[in-house]
Amino acid sequence: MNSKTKKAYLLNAVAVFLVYIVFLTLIRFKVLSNYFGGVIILTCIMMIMALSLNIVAGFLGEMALGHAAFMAIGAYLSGFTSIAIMNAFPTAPALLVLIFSSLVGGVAAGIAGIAIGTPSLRLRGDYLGIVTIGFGEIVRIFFINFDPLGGAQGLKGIPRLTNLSYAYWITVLVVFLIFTLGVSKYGRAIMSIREDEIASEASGIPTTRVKVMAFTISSFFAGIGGSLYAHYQGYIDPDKFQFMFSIEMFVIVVLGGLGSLTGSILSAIVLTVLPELLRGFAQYRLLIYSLALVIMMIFRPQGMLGRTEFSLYHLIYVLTNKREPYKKGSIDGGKSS
Amino acid sequence: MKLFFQQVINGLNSGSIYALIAIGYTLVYGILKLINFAHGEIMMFGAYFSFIAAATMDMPFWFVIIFSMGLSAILGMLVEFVAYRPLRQAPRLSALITAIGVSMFLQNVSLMVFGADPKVMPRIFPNVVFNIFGIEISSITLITIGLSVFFMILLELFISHTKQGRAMRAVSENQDAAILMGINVNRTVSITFLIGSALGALGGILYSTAYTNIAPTMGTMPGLKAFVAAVLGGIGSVPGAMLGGFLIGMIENMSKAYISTTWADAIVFLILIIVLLFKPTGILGKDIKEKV
Amino acid sequence: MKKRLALMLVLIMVMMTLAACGGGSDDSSDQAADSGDVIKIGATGPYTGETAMYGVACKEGMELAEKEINENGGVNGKKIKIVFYDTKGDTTETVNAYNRLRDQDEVVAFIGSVLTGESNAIKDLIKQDNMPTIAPTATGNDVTEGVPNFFRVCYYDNYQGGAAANYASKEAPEGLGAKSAAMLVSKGNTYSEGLAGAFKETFEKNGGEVVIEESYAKADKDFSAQLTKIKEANPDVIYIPDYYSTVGVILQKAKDMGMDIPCLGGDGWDSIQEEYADVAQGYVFTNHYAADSPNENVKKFTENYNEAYGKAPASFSALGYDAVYAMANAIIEAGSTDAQAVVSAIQTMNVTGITGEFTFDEEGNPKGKEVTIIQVDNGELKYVTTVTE
Amino acid sequence: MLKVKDLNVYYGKIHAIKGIDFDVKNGEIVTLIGANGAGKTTTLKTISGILKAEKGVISFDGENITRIKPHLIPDFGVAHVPEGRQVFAQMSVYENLIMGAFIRKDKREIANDIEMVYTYFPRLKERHKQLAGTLSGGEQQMLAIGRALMTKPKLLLLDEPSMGLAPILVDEIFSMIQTINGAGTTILLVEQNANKALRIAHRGYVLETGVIKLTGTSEELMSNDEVRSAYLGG
Amino acid sequence: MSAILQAKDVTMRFGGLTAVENFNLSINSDELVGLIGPNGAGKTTIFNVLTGVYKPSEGEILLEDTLINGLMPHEVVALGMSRTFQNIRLFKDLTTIQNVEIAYNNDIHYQLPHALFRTKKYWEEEEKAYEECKKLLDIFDMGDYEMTKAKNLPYGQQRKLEIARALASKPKVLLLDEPAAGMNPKETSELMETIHFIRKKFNLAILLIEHDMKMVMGICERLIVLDYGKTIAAGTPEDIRKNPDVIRAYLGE
Repeated sequence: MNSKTKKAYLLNAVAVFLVYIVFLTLIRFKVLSNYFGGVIILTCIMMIMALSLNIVAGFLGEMALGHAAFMAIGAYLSGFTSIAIMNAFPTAPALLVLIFSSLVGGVAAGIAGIAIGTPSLRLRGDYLGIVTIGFGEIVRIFFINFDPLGGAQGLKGIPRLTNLSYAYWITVLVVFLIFTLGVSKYGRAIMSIREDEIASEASGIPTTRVKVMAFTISSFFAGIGGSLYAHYQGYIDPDKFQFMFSIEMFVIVVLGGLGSLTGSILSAIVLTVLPELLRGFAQYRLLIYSLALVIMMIFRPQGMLGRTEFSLYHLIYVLTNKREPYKKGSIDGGKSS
Repeated sequence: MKLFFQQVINGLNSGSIYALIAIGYTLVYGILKLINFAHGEIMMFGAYFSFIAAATMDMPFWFVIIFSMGLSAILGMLVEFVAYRPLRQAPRLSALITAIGVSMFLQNVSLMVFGADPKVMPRIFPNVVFNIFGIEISSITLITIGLSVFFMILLELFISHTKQGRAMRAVSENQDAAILMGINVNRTVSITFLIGSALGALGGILYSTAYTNIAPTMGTMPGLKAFVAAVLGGIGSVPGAMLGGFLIGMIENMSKAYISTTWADAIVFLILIIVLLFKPTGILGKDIKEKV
Repeated sequence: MKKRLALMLVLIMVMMTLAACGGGSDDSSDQAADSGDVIKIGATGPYTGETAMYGVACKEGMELAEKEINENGGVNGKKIKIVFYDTKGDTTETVNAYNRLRDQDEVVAFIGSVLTGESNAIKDLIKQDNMPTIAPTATGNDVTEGVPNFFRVCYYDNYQGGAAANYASKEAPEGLGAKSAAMLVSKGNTYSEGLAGAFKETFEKNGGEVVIEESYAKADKDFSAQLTKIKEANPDVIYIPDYYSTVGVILQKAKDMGMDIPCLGGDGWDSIQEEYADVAQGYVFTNHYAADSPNENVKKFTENYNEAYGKAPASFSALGYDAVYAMANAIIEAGSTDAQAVVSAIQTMNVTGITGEFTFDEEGNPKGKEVTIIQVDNGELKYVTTVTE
Repeated sequence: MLKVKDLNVYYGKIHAIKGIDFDVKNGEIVTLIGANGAGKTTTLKTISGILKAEKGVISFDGENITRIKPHLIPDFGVAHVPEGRQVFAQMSVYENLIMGAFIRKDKREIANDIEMVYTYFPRLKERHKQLAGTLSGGEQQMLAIGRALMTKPKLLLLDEPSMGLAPILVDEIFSMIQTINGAGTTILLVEQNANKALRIAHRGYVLETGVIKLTGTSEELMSNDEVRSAYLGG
Repeated sequence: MSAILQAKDVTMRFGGLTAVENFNLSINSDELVGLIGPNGAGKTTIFNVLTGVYKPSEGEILLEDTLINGLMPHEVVALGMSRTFQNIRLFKDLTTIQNVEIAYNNDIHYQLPHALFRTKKYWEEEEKAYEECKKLLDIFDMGDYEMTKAKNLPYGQQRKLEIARALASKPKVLLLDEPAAGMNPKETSELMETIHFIRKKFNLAILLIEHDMKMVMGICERLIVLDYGKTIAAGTPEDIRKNPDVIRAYLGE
């Protein structure tokens, strides 16, 4: 780690911490209401979903339209786990229960990712897209018909363990992990498949294994997102995880820029907050939202950030009129919130 | 046995509607490599147009059909012109997102214009139930199947025997080369949307006639299933879309009749996944191996 | 070309935004200034999306009540103002909307949500905030259970399903005299499954037999497979507990297939007479009230509603209307908008509404509410009788 | 016949063609030679309207065709055989040729012209029912040229017809180009293989990074030292 | 001198079509062998069979006495054989250095947790990989382009980058598929020098497909001529030039 990267890391850590403090103070002193707190939590969850989807959609370059299914698996299993834990040990510390059940949900979603990824990753492009849609629907229909987890009525009584702090820091951790994945030999291997699968294989990358790995990691984090969601809502039902929800996540990723993690973050914020801002417009809300989507795509078809990453370190350098720092790789170690 | 044949008829009925809608997906995909998510909404508008023609203007049924197909065709072309054409050179996924946006937009426009309560499609064909060897077939089923097959044959003739049809094939194969032959790509794309949307509208009319209900969200599910049908048959292939449509209709009805009504959709998707795993480009899709 | 086009789209959007601002007088944000003389009540429901028709019907009833109350001097000298937020039928949206009502709009009471799933999603929050809440139309069995400040004006599914079964079993003319029944249920739909379950239990307790039970998925429009099977089983009555938009399609299909088995439904059938009069001719269903009731209140309500919206009210509208009045009366009785006072007032109040006279039991459900049996007759809904569970 | 004046073309942000002038006279074979990325293909694409000229005039038979839409260019009598052949892979050889005659309405003559293409390239006749995608590279090149001839062009633009072909096939294609030219079609040939191209061409232009460096008759260019060292490997 | 790469009676069929028939090859560890023949003769198919893209219908392929038929391409790479492609296949949207680093991946020794949590090992290994790949680029005079996206490189540089990438996996045998395609004579002669240089520097055996006769004749020690999947001649460039079968099928005149 050279001094520049160190500085960038430190800068980002400070920024992440500052943002947290600012939000916390604003909410503590009632400048921002709990409603905003809820929106922030949801934004965090959508960030996790978008970033995890970006591993498959952006890094690997595959059209994955069944992300809601992995979220559902994570949500249901983690919810079920924490209900069981809370029944057995009513005094168990919230954070521990949340982390444990999130891991259960994440692992379950990851296993589902292996199960669906191994056979279907032989397909490419739109065909993979349609298989993932199919998988998503099958998972949803399964939960409708599976009564031990509430069936169509949904799973009620999940402890509401997700609060702003937990959501924020878990998101920061997930963002960090996905960033570090991107700038490692694993990330490069995944991206090489996106660029040219045949050349990647010919360069010694075991493409099938790497693809399944990417799919699994992506589903794992989706499961974590699902767990946060379940513990925020306290109630989940299969209807939430419809095909359109997967599409919404995909829209976030493409709008942010495929393969750009900071783009996904930005876009998750915009697309979660925008409908809330438009809430006052009553029935015009979705009309404006959909039109905004079309216009944004026409103006910036490559997404808000394209494939580049926003780097705070870089920005400060440019703002202070110094020479641009040396930047290695298209994905930098920088992250921001 | 009687029950089985009854279910076959049911399957053919819904299958022919899926097939009509699937053609629209397949045509557009063939030419622009775009999954036109808004196609289900075009179908929905087709149903509303026919509702307006039949319920408020009291037109004869052939006019209802022409009126609705015509308006929907214009709507389809308009969507292409406004939302897809500016993105012709953009990454394909961006166009896909635009299509999703257009789909949401149209759905909400229809919600505002036509209201949330479902409308009931008046019967534009007389309904008579025929009893053939104990199997009951309603005239609506016969008309649905008949009209679908008629238009599918018409389309096949158009594509293989007319100049414009050949132009469509050429553009879907190689756009650059097609331009060099003097083919107007923009016009060809417009015509593709025209045909696809008109057939989608017909699907909407028949769908709403058979199932009586018209609502702003009615396009979503049949749209998705028709898209599945197009992929199952081999997206880009017109005969594939027809075959896929009938297959999906049949699978759906048979699983409802003999396996489980609530798992029927899951079974449809499962079969799709299995078919794709063994034949990655769909049943009639052409295997194009990437050259190394 | 591209730029010009996009510019055009932007323009359309701006225009729409302006139209929305100008037209949306029922919006909350711009009225925050005069919140001092206004009592704000929150409401959520699906005003867009697949279930929009129920949300909109309920909203219309609520708006009528709001208008009437304000014209008659308001509540405790203040006008009431209902802030509506759309949920698309989505649970996350419901949570957001509820949070926003509580924190941004600072509503003192809440009416909602329209759907059972939505109501379940915010149940914990309602309890935690001790928000005085009346659900107008969420009929799911345990929606209000365990939340002392959560009430509803509609009866719950088991209650209604049981009443339907009792009516089916009773000999004519008090009932249908059915010995065997078929059920056609929307799988994955809490409402439909709840009603069906209760119907089956009571019907079999009464000595009948449910000979065939078919189901369909929520978005299904093609019921030929199921109806073909039911026709084979030939029961005395078919119980179809679902909303009228789906039921109409089922009945139409049944008629097309030449079936003539009588069908029985629940309150979701309300409005069926408008579009499906001929296919539903002669069938009966359980409902919250009868529009042709000689009751003065009901008459007035139907007239006013017709005047305001140019159509007959649906039962969801009546329930929304009752919920608003119940909440307004509770605030009057409490003499303040203090949450606990309002809740106590609701607990002890007598409701005389369009949908019946009742009090609330300890679970927040209406007590002593009768189930009205309605028959579809030549495009009109006719009062038949009332039954209890 | 074809006159290009002060042509400037941008490829995105890259200034690919920086003000070139050249002309092709009736009946000639003119070749544009140059290294990869010199702008040869860009020039051809601009003539056939696929790329837009930022500045400059392209006139054909006295008419200004600079701003004509690409699908209308064949009407003027300009046919373009693109780099990489671009045949319709899922159509038969015969259908490909029919597509070539898309802008024409004279059915009988179309049939005659197909026969004419078959006499130029007998191999195509043998395979007239075969799907074009299954043809070998050389046969596809023949088909691409044959398809372009079906538009009845006065001017044929050929983009790298020898690319990726075995030496023996290259010779065959080049002699066919001479035959076609002999039958009255003017040819603008873009080639990597400068040696072969100059051997059949009347005149040539040397393009280097978007600028015309040299021009002259084939003999002059072949004997030019610069050209010899850079392009003829000599 | 032992053979490093051997193909024994390799036959490749697609459906009914025989693309390659009874192909035999034996390359010594420092040889440079050329593979020529008309289009569609099966040259690239042979490359694909050798590198594991296709599994041969019959015959054996040995890389240093290891039987490699049926191995996946990446396994073949790991055993020491890498290749370039006829139509350049770079990772277009990645930088030049990333292109090389990807092929170097097998020599970067850390596990997923190291990467995710940025341990010391991660930094050391990444640093080492960067240095090595940079060195490789410098050999091709491309060090200045390390941050350029591959798609923005000039054509000739792209060809070179592909070779550099193939070298990053430390092969013992390098297969080059038409490396001079699309180059002018000057560039081609530079490329010839580069090939000579890397061959010495890395001690490689090279198998080359090329149409440019001048280049082939100039640098190859032996040639194999294919036509319709069959080997019609093999020998030194001098012999091949005079071989009547080759002249008829391929060279012409």
